[in-house]
This record gives sequence, structure tokens and C-alpha cells, in this order.
Amino acid sequence: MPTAAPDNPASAALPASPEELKQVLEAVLLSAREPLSLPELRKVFADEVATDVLRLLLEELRREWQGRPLELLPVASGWRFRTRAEFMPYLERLHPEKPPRYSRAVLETLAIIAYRQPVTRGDIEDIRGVTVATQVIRVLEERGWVDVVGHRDTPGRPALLATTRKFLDDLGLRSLAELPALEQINPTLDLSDAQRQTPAAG
Amino acid sequence: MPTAAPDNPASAALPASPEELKQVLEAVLLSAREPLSLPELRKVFADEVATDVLRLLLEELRREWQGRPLELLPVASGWRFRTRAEFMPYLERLHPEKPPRYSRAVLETLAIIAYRQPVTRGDIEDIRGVTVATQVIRVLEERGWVDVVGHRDTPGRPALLATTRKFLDDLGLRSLAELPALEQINPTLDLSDAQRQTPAAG
Amino acid sequence: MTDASVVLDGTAAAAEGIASPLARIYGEPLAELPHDLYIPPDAMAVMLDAFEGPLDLLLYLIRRANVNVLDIPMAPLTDQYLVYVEAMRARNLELAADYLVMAAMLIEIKSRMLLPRPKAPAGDEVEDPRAELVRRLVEYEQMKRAAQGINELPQAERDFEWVEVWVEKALLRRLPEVSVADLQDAWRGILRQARLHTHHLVQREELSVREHMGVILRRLRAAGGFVDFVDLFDASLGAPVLVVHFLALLELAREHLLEMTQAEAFAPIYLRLVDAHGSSR
Repeated sequence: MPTAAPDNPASAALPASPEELKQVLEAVLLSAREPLSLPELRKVFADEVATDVLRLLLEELRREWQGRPLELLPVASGWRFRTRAEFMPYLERLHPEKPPRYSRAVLETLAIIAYRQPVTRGDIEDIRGVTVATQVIRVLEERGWVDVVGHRDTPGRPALLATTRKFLDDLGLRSLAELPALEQINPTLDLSDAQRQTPAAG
Repeated sequence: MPTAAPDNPASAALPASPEELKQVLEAVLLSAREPLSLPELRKVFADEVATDVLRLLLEELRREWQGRPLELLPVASGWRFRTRAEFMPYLERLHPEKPPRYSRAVLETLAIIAYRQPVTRGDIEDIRGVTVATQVIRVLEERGWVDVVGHRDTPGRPALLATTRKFLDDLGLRSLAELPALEQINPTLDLSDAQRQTPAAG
Repeated sequence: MTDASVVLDGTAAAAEGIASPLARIYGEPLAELPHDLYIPPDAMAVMLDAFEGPLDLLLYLIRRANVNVLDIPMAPLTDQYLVYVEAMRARNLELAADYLVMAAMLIEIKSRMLLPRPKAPAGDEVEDPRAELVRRLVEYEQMKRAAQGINELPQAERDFEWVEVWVEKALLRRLPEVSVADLQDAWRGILRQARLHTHHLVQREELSVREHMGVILRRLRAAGGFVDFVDLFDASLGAPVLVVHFLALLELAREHLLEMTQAEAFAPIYLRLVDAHGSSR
């Protein structure tokens, strides 16, 4: 057989230097589909390298990859390389997924908070005519778009919600005054337009 | 956006320096499931990096990986990282199941399809002088190396077989032109050479 | 060339029990069987099984005897071929029809070689009866070697592995994008559903006031619910902003969200969050 590599795995000599051991570890870890446990990695060297030595080499390898596009991580079932988070957006461009959408409830709640702030959850429910789920407001709070700016001095002292600086930044607005004025919205919407706004859109 | 990992792909800024571009290329190529073509790689940078620049960076990256356990190489469908042959014995220890090694019947059928494509099963049988078992062609089809590209307009409308891009990729070739040149057959070969060709060696 | 002048090897003669010389190679008598011709019976079975077909067997016979593939001695070749085929049959190897077809073809070529060549019309070459066989042998051998060539190329999974590093999709939190138009659409939806067209139109100016209401409330909270009136105004922002800010303050007071207190005339005015006041109660 003319291949450069020996045919028989048993004939692979044990690498002599730590550098060579690390090269083998790198090759094995970079091409593995699954995390590799220490016993599996020992098998790569025909059980002739101690677990302690392997652990040391893995830590070294991990440090060497710092600042590079991959990171070597110990996970529950072993060690594996992973693409760093900051490169994910580039990968995403290769296989774009449909961006998620907020539900109609979230969008309407956000619109009410934006245009009528500061408002309580009760105010939002009055305007929408339905109960507002806690989850809906939590989504907006977690996004950093809405926060509690005070409490109204009424029974129950309900929280007053307002939009944040981040909300303006993320929507590319310098101030709330740049939101489209609502008087520009034709109150007598024609039917075709109204249909476009049906709940199906939410 | 202040977060380290941009929330949305659209917000991934174009890397400023060639070093950063190469880091992104590395991240994308190391984690890709298949070879990436230049148009795909351009998409990674929102089409804002010219193909020539990419080609240059890929060649640089390839050089930088020389002497390391992986090699970056251009194949038929694009660029991809693979492990160097000398590390295969170690990798095999992890996967005791034997990698595919093909019989002479399979290899000769593959060679005829590769060099004479598109061919029918009848053509292959004419050249080999024996019936070609269905199993032989199925092995090649299942590996994704051969597929049916049409039918010859003769009685029975036999299927025309050709090699696929995966065949080229898996053999590290960019095109069929990179297949080893067909040997000119010497009318007489010396005896020692003839013995090397005995079936016992196959 | 006569068929007798070249013998492929001694097997045919030996099998037929013909007396010495055992064989002649290019006219030289061969007294003994070459060592490589003795094949133990078990090995013979394995070997015969290893041929990829009649062309492969023929090539083996021709190459081993070191004869010119373009000038094949048909009689000895045919004889030897038949010996091998007979050996296969004797060992109950499943004999493919292909071998028998080839045997028939060899015998036919051999007999045509023995017949006087038909006279060709002047100037025309008479085709050698072996031409087709030679063409096939050469093509097969070429493909046989090409197969070896392909097998020597580094092959995925056998000689190398592709690299495919793990990508943790969850690292990329994809958040929905919202545009100003989405908000406008949402508001339209609210209006249509609640039929509030006339009541809930918000003025552009009012919106600025509402923004400042939030700013003031945040400011008060950050300061522990208590702030000096004058600290709330930054003159550098210009009159229009100050006016809106002041209107926001009044609106907050009107909505009972804050209290303004002044101990006596010209004393500092303090603003206090109503809920801060409430919580201290």
C-alpha cells in the first residue's frame, strides 16, 4: 500500500516530545464529532500516556488557543473544540435562518409603553382590552427595552413602565419624538389595509 | 451594540484588518460541514470582500497551517480543512471500525466511470470483460462518489453514470483533470514488472 | 511468426503431458518448469478467484511470459487459458459465463490465424484477427492501472478526516428585530380593535413630554426619590428642552406621580417620588 501513513494503527509510534503529543491531540480533537474523554484520549496513545500528563497538555493547548477563533473546552463528556461566540454571526450568514418575530401581544404592549409612558400594566390592559401576561412584559424587560421607572400611588402601587435608552438606540431613534406621530395614521383605514393588520400578522 | 456576541447576524461588523479577516475565515472553514466555495465565503463578509482578496488570504492561511496537524486545501467544491495523513493512525485508534477499502472490482469500476464518463453499466462490462454486480455500483453510489446523470437513448435506456463533486472532494482533487494521467501501456513489460502485476498482489 | 516458436510458459505443455523440451521461449528450449509455475492446489483456488475476469487472466498470462501484447502467440495463449479455465471447473469454482465466452473467442481467433489470410483488395490492409482482443486488453490494462492510481490518492476517512468543529447554535441569541413601522402597525391594530381612534391620538409634543416624564422619574429614583428642583434642569440643553422638561414635571405632578414641596416662600423646592413617600409610610 503506497499511502504515507502506516496501515496498522498499532504501528503508530508514540510521539516523543510534548509538542508532538499536543499535535496529535489537536488533530484528534479538531476532527472528532463528539467530545473526547480522557480515557478515549489515552487510547489514542495506546494507553502509554498518563492521564495527568494528558490533563496538563490539554490545559496547555487550551491556553495556546486563547485569542484564536476556536476554544478548547472541557465539557461533561470530555474535551472539545468550539467556535467562539463572536464568530457565530459570520457562520450564521452561510445558513441564514428566518429571524424570530415578537408576538402581536408583545408588539402592542411595546407600542403602548412607547407612546403612553409611563404606564402601568393596568393601563396597557385597559387599552388592549385583554389581560397582559407577565411573560410579555418580562420579554421586553429582558431585552432591556422597558423598565420600571416608579410606582403609581394607587392601591396596589402598580409599577410604572417606560422605554429605555437602549430601546431608542436599537430602533435607531434619537428620542421618542422621532417615533411616527400617531395623528399621521389615518383613523379610517381602508379595508385592504386593515386586513393586512389582522392577527395573522402578529 | 455593546454585547460581545452580536445578537443578530446583520450586526456583525466587517473585520477591519487582514488578520481579523483571516480569523473569521479560519473560524468559518474549521466549523463548516462541507467545503466552502469562494461565493459562499464572500457571503460570510456580506459580499464586501473581493474574490481576489479572499483567494490571497486563503493562500496565506494555507501557508500558516503548514507543519501543523491540519491542512487547508482547495477541492472541487471549495476550501476545507482536513487532518494530515500522518495523524490517521492515531485517529483510527478511536474508531476501530475499518475505514472503507475497496475491492478491485469496485476500484476498476470507479476508474472506468471516472476516466470514461458518462458510461453505462454495459460500457463498464465491455471494458472489464465481466458482468458488473449491482452491489459494486451501489457501493459507489452510497459513498456519494457516483450517480446517474442521464440515460442513453438506446434500447432499455440504460443509466449513464458519472462521478460526483464529492468524489473529487474526498480525493482532494479540484477537477477531473487532476486525476493521475492514464498510463501509456508498453507492449512488453519486463518480467519483474509483470510479476508486480500478478493478481496475488491485488 | 509461427505459433510453435513462442510458448507462454510450461503449464500448457505440462498439463498436456507433452515430452521434453517442456517449452520453448523465443526458440530457446526450456528443460525445467520455472519455480513460479508450481502452485499448490489451495493457493491455485485462491489465485483463480483473484482474477477479475477473463481479460485479467489473459493479461496475467501474457505479462508473465513477457510477450508483446501487440503480437500475441494465439495457440499457446489459448491452450493455457483453457488449462486455467479447466482448473477452475475442476475445483468447482463458480465459473462465470464470461470466461467461457472468452474461451470461444480465443479459439475462433486461433483458428482464423491458422487459415490462409483472405486476399485483400490492392492497397488495403487486412485486419489482424487479434486486433479486437488486443484493443480490449490494452484498454483493460489501462483502466486496471488507473484504478491503482486512484487507490493511491489520499482518500477521505481512510487517509484523512475532514475537520468540522462543533458550533453551539445556542451561543447566538437571535432576537427579533423591531422597526418603527412595526410599532406603528401594532398601534394601528390596537386602534382598530378598541375603536379608540378619537381618544388615544397622541400628539408629537405630548410624546416628548412623556419621554421626559420617564427621564425625571428615573432621575428621582437614582437619587433616592428626593431631588432639588433646580438640579433637575440643565440650562445648556436649550429653552425648548427645558420647557418640555418642565411640562413633564407638571404632568407628573398632575398624575400624582411626584410631589413638589417648598417649606416657605423662596426656599428650595424639592421633588419627591410619590411611591418613595408611600414606601416610607
